[in-house]
Amino acid sequence: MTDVQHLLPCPEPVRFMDEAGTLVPGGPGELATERGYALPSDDDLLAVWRAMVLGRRFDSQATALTKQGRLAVYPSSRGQDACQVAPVLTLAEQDWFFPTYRDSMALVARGIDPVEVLTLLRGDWHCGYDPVATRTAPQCTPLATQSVHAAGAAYGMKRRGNGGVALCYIGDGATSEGDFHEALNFAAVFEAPAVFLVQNNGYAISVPLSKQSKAPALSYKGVGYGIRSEQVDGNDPAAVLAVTRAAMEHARAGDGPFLIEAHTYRLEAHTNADDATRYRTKEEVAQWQGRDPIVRLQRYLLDRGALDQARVDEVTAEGEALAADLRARMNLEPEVRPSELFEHVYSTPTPQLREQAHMVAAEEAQVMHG
Amino acid sequence: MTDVQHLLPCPEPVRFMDEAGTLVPGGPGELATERGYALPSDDDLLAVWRAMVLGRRFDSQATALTKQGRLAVYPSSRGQDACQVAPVLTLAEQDWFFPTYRDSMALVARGIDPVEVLTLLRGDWHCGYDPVATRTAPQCTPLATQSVHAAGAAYGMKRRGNGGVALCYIGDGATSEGDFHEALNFAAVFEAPAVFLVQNNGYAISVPLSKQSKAPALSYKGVGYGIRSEQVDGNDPAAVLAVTRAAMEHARAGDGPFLIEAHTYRLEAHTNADDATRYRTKEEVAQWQGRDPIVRLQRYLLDRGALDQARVDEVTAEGEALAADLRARMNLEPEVRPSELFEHVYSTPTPQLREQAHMVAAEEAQVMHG
Amino acid sequence: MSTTTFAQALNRALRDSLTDDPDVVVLGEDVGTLGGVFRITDGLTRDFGEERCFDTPLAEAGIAGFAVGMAMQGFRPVIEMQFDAFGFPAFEQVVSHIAKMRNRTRGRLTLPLVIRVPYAGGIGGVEHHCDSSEGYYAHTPGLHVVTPGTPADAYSLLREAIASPDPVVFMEPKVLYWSKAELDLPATTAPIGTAEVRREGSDVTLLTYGPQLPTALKAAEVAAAEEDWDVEVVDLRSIVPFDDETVMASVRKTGRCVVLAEAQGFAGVAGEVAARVSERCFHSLAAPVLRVSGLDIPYPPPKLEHSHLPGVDRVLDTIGRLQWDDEPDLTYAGGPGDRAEAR
Amino acid sequence: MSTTTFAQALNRALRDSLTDDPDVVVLGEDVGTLGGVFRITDGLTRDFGEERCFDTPLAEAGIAGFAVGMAMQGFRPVIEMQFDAFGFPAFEQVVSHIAKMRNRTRGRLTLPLVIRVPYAGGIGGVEHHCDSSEGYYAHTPGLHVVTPGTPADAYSLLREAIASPDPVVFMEPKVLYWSKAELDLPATTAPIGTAEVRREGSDVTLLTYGPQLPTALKAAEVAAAEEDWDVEVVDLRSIVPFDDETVMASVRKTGRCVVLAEAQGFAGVAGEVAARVSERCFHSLAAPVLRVSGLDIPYPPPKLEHSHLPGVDRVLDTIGRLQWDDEPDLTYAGGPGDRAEAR
Ligand SMILES: Cc1ncc(C[n+]2csc(CCOP(=O)(O)OP(=O)(O)O)c2C)c(N)n1
Ligand SMILES: Cc1ncc(C[n+]2csc(CCOP(=O)(O)OP(=O)(O)O)c2C)c(N)n1
Ligand SMILES: [Mg+2]
Ligand SMILES: [Mg+2]
Repeated sequence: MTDVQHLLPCPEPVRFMDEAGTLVPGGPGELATERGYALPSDDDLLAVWRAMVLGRRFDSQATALTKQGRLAVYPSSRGQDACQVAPVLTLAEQDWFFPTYRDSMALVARGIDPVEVLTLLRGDWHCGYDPVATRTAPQCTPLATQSVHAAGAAYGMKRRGNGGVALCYIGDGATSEGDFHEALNFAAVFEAPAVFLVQNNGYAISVPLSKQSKAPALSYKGVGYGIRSEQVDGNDPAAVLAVTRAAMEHARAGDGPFLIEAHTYRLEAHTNADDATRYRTKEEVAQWQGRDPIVRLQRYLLDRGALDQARVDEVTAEGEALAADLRARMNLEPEVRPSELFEHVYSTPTPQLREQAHMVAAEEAQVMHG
Repeated sequence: MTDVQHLLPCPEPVRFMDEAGTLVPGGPGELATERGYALPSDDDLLAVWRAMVLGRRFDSQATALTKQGRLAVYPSSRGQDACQVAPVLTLAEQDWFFPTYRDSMALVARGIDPVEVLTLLRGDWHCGYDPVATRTAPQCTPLATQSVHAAGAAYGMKRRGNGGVALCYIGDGATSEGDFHEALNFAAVFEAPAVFLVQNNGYAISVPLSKQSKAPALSYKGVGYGIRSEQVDGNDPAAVLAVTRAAMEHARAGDGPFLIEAHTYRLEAHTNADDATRYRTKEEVAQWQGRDPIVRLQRYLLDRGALDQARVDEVTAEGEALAADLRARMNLEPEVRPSELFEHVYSTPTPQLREQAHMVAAEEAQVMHG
Repeated sequence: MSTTTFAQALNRALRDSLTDDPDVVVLGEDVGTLGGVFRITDGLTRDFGEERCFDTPLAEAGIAGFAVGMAMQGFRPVIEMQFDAFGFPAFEQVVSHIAKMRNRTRGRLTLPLVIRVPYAGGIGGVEHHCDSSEGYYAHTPGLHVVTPGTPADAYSLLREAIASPDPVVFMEPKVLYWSKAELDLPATTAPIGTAEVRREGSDVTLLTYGPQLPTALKAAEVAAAEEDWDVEVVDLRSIVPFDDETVMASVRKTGRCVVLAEAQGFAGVAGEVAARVSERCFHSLAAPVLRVSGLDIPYPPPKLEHSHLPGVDRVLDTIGRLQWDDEPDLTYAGGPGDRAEAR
Repeated sequence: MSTTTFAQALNRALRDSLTDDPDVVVLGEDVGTLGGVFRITDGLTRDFGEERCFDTPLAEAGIAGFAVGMAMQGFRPVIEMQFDAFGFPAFEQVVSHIAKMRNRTRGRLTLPLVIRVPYAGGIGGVEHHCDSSEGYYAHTPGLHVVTPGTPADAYSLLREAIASPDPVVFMEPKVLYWSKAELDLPATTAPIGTAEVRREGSDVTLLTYGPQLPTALKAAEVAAAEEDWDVEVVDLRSIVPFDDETVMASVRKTGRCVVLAEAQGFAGVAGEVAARVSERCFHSLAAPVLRVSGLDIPYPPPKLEHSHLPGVDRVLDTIGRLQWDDEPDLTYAGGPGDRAEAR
């Protein structure tokens, strides 16, 4: 007789604190403890809180930059702040991170220069940061494709024996792609140290989860691969941190991959170019505004006395400085060189590319001198 | 709290009779009854038995034809006979069937002319039968791709309101493909009347299931799509029939798709061109030979007095006649026309194809007259 | 006559097809409530109901394969691949099934479906949103590949594609979505398989399609005004089937030919067109057939796309190089020494 | 010297690469215990262990994407797509990532991986087992596309491909797997990016690659014996990069050119080659560049593949049509009336 209970997620999202930042007694909170998730320490939660405050400031600055024409487009993750930053803070030196197009806040939490994060969207190059130096794959646009890379990288790290884990983000919509299935399966078969975190924000652009999947919850997909799974209240920073930490430890210990579904919501439209009023109501948005992860954690920490107004002001100021620096640097027109178009396609340009580079150079010269 | 029990398969494969054709008391047999699967009537089992005997005779004849060079290649399904024929016999007039390259026996059970079944492998054309007239999609070679067609066709039938169900076969290896995932998800989301039957024969060519998946069983994949699932002893014809029938009824009643995993084994190599000794032991094969679905059901029916030797001889003779007819017709060199190459690519050949048809015709004429 | 955008013409074509044929269904990512990210399916769900225009899960192979299954039941699915590069996950379904099902089954199982692909760049889009993928489809026997360049063609060709018994890959140049024409709909233009002379000329034939049609027309104007070259502009409209007759007639008349296409140049449609013209008009040609294509690089970031996209200047330069030298592009390739070094 | 088959040469190349570089790993469907359905990886798991050569789950996008991830960790994966058409599920990974990762990251993240694709037909294979897919890859900037035609090249080019810092699509003509040569390994032939003159000649250049190389050489022999045409046969070996120098030098010498490729002709590699030659050798050409390609149809069933595959006769016919008419293929296309009717 097969027993699969250990692979199934908690029947309700793991949660430590409610929307008012009060610890939930019994119910899911108890379940969480039963399943071995420990309420994180104040210090850890303070770090998460700070990263969320900075992340959100970055995010709102980026949205503002679209209005000034400094960014072609920007997909905000406002509201998903807990998912954006908490898991990233669990990463160790050697771990790799696989973000999607939406996860700019997460990249900032990872310590990547915000200007480099925004290179893609400013349009001066594709990926602005060094993936090898930062152990962070380029933000991935083709949905779910990065999940297979994460499986391979995780297996590669296992082979290298360096103790590294691959943390892969993916959206609820993207779980419908075949690549997600193949990634989970490869990770499981090769017992790869990979953690897949589904940010279930309820929508894929305009398509609601109800048209995306009939699963009891997306986290129930894990059992079909023999992967341990969990679901978590994605707007409870403590729960997200605790579950991700457990998942990372599970993977790091050689127990194979882990799938987490974090229930959350994006408060902004899909991107600045999207009109979210076409597919969701103001009431729905307002309801989720009331579940703000920053407000929640801040209240919890203030209530406990782990945080005071002085520190809040300090971090707020830090956020303003970050935004000001970002604005200043993004307002400089980036230098672009047409000749660079030919430099990275291959390690050595083909004769065909050299001819084309000559052509473009000649045209440039003509424009300059003609 | 989410309860998913109704979506999970039986923790052991559903089974009515053991390898000796004796009804299993308690254990999985009891579980089967609990889950609402009824032991099929003698008449139904006699029909399955006859179709298996004929199917296997067809199968061995096809293998023989490869040795005589009449077929380019043939993938035998010997040993999977119960899976090949029982589900097909549950199909109603309006239902569609989506077979793979291995399911030639199933096509014969469906009533398709064996010569038309073998057209692909003889090499005179691709699909030899009329898919619309037979409500049977062409045998599908690109793995798992047919499963998405089945989902679409099932939804199409639902839209037509004709009560039709799509029955889709797929191998254990093919469940790793992204298309399988997308098919299950589409079928679930559109509540399409589709039954997916995984013939888990333990191997994908040489790759054993243990390298294909770490799932507790492949049938545990269903819950991740909100699809009801079951696993069955694929060499117990009664269990295969009962479970498939229940699944078809579930789908036909508008309760959405159903996933069945049938545990079985192919006794022959992957195809006649394959050398199975490279990846599996004689002992393993011998063990499965002892689980022969035909022997099992025949013994059960003989023991009950539902079958007698006269009927066995009759059906054996029927099989011989089928084989003789197949041999005779396959020994005729099929007529092929190069000009046909251009006739079906588009409803009206493009000017480009007309030019090419002229060229080929001129070449043919040259060969004829020159 | 009223002003109609390319996007509106497409929307109207979908509407009229949905109205005329109850078997037509429109499906894809965000095509329902949202009306598509480019609003091409705007209002269809509202006006025709969820059954006729609906959102699917986010999986392109699934969308294509699901459409195959629906077509097996007599529907005429029109599917949208949200952007060019997002059609690639469906490649196997397109190449191994959609293109081959009719042939495989001797014409018994036909797949009258349309794959709409917003394609190519020029809109400042980031990676994966500006690929020119028509070459992949054109190289796949069994598909029709059609690409309108005007609002009238957008309407007429899409209606014809939906009515076609064969699968049609319908390539929509994103950069033209907002282009306009004075136009009364419904309108019927020349059928799939025919090219159209958009501007008559006598000195050189400029062959183009889709996103580069405006560039071609602009270049012809400038050429007439500044260089006194009389350029004939031919819009292919349909890549498969290909209108050899119109194309060759034009080149035989002018004696010179430039092929203009936005896609990366190597082994794509522009190469085919140039090869065909060179094969078939050899003795009419006063100069080699030259190509102006996108560079053989991944589509560049927005701030560099102008260097990649064929522009009027590049077209004029190329026409100017329709000299009678043997090595027409040495100007740019450098001397032979330089080329040897490149190796 | 010992007799070595093409398949053995490939196996030896894998072995030597595995021996020389501990970062090389071989993965794919059935490449482990079985040694691959064509036995190209025969014995590798036995001799190098499961860690160096291993089976994967059955999912080609997964294989390609997993290889990307491993390459990110410094491995050099060599993946096998079991047959040409089974590479299509991986198309998105190949086009959107493998081809673009280096460029996307300004050269910081390179993917030194090899995609082995047994391709093309002539082996009596059923549907989906004989596709010529090189055109799709060649049209994708960022990939090298290499295809050996001899056992020596099979060895040398595969070793070079595995050692390359860039992704290489390594197209193996299935029909040549059992071809033989007297050969001592290791052997080093000319590098990727160079074409090879396989037979010198003065009347016409026959450009070909991969599965059609034997046809080309045979045709050249027959042409010499029966028609007194002295045919120069050039084996491209590498489609991307393309060796313009060798190719153009040959055509400028002979003044005539036929391009021979097995793939469906429309918008593929043959078109590119013909277009390039026509562009670059215009004034050296005494006749139009003609193509002998596979027909523009889905790969036919075994009993009809001979009508599809370019054969010696079709090549000779085509050389024979290197006349000086303007419409070289009217012989087959019928009169103009007929062509009009085809419309
Ligand atoms: C393969 C692919 N198909 C389509 C798209 C277009 N697209 C971009 S984002 C998006 C929705 C993604 O939804 P989800 O995965 O839930 O992530 P979210 O945007 O909510 O973070 C779509 C359809 C894409 N980027 N890649
Ligand atoms: C997309 C695709 N990849 C690879 C193949 C080659 N291939 C044919 S059968 C097979 C194994 C299939 O195994 P399974 O799904 O278990 O079915 P079985 O052969 O056991 O019936 C493989 C790899 C294929 N046909 N299609
Ligand atoms: Mg989402
Ligand atoms: Mg199997």
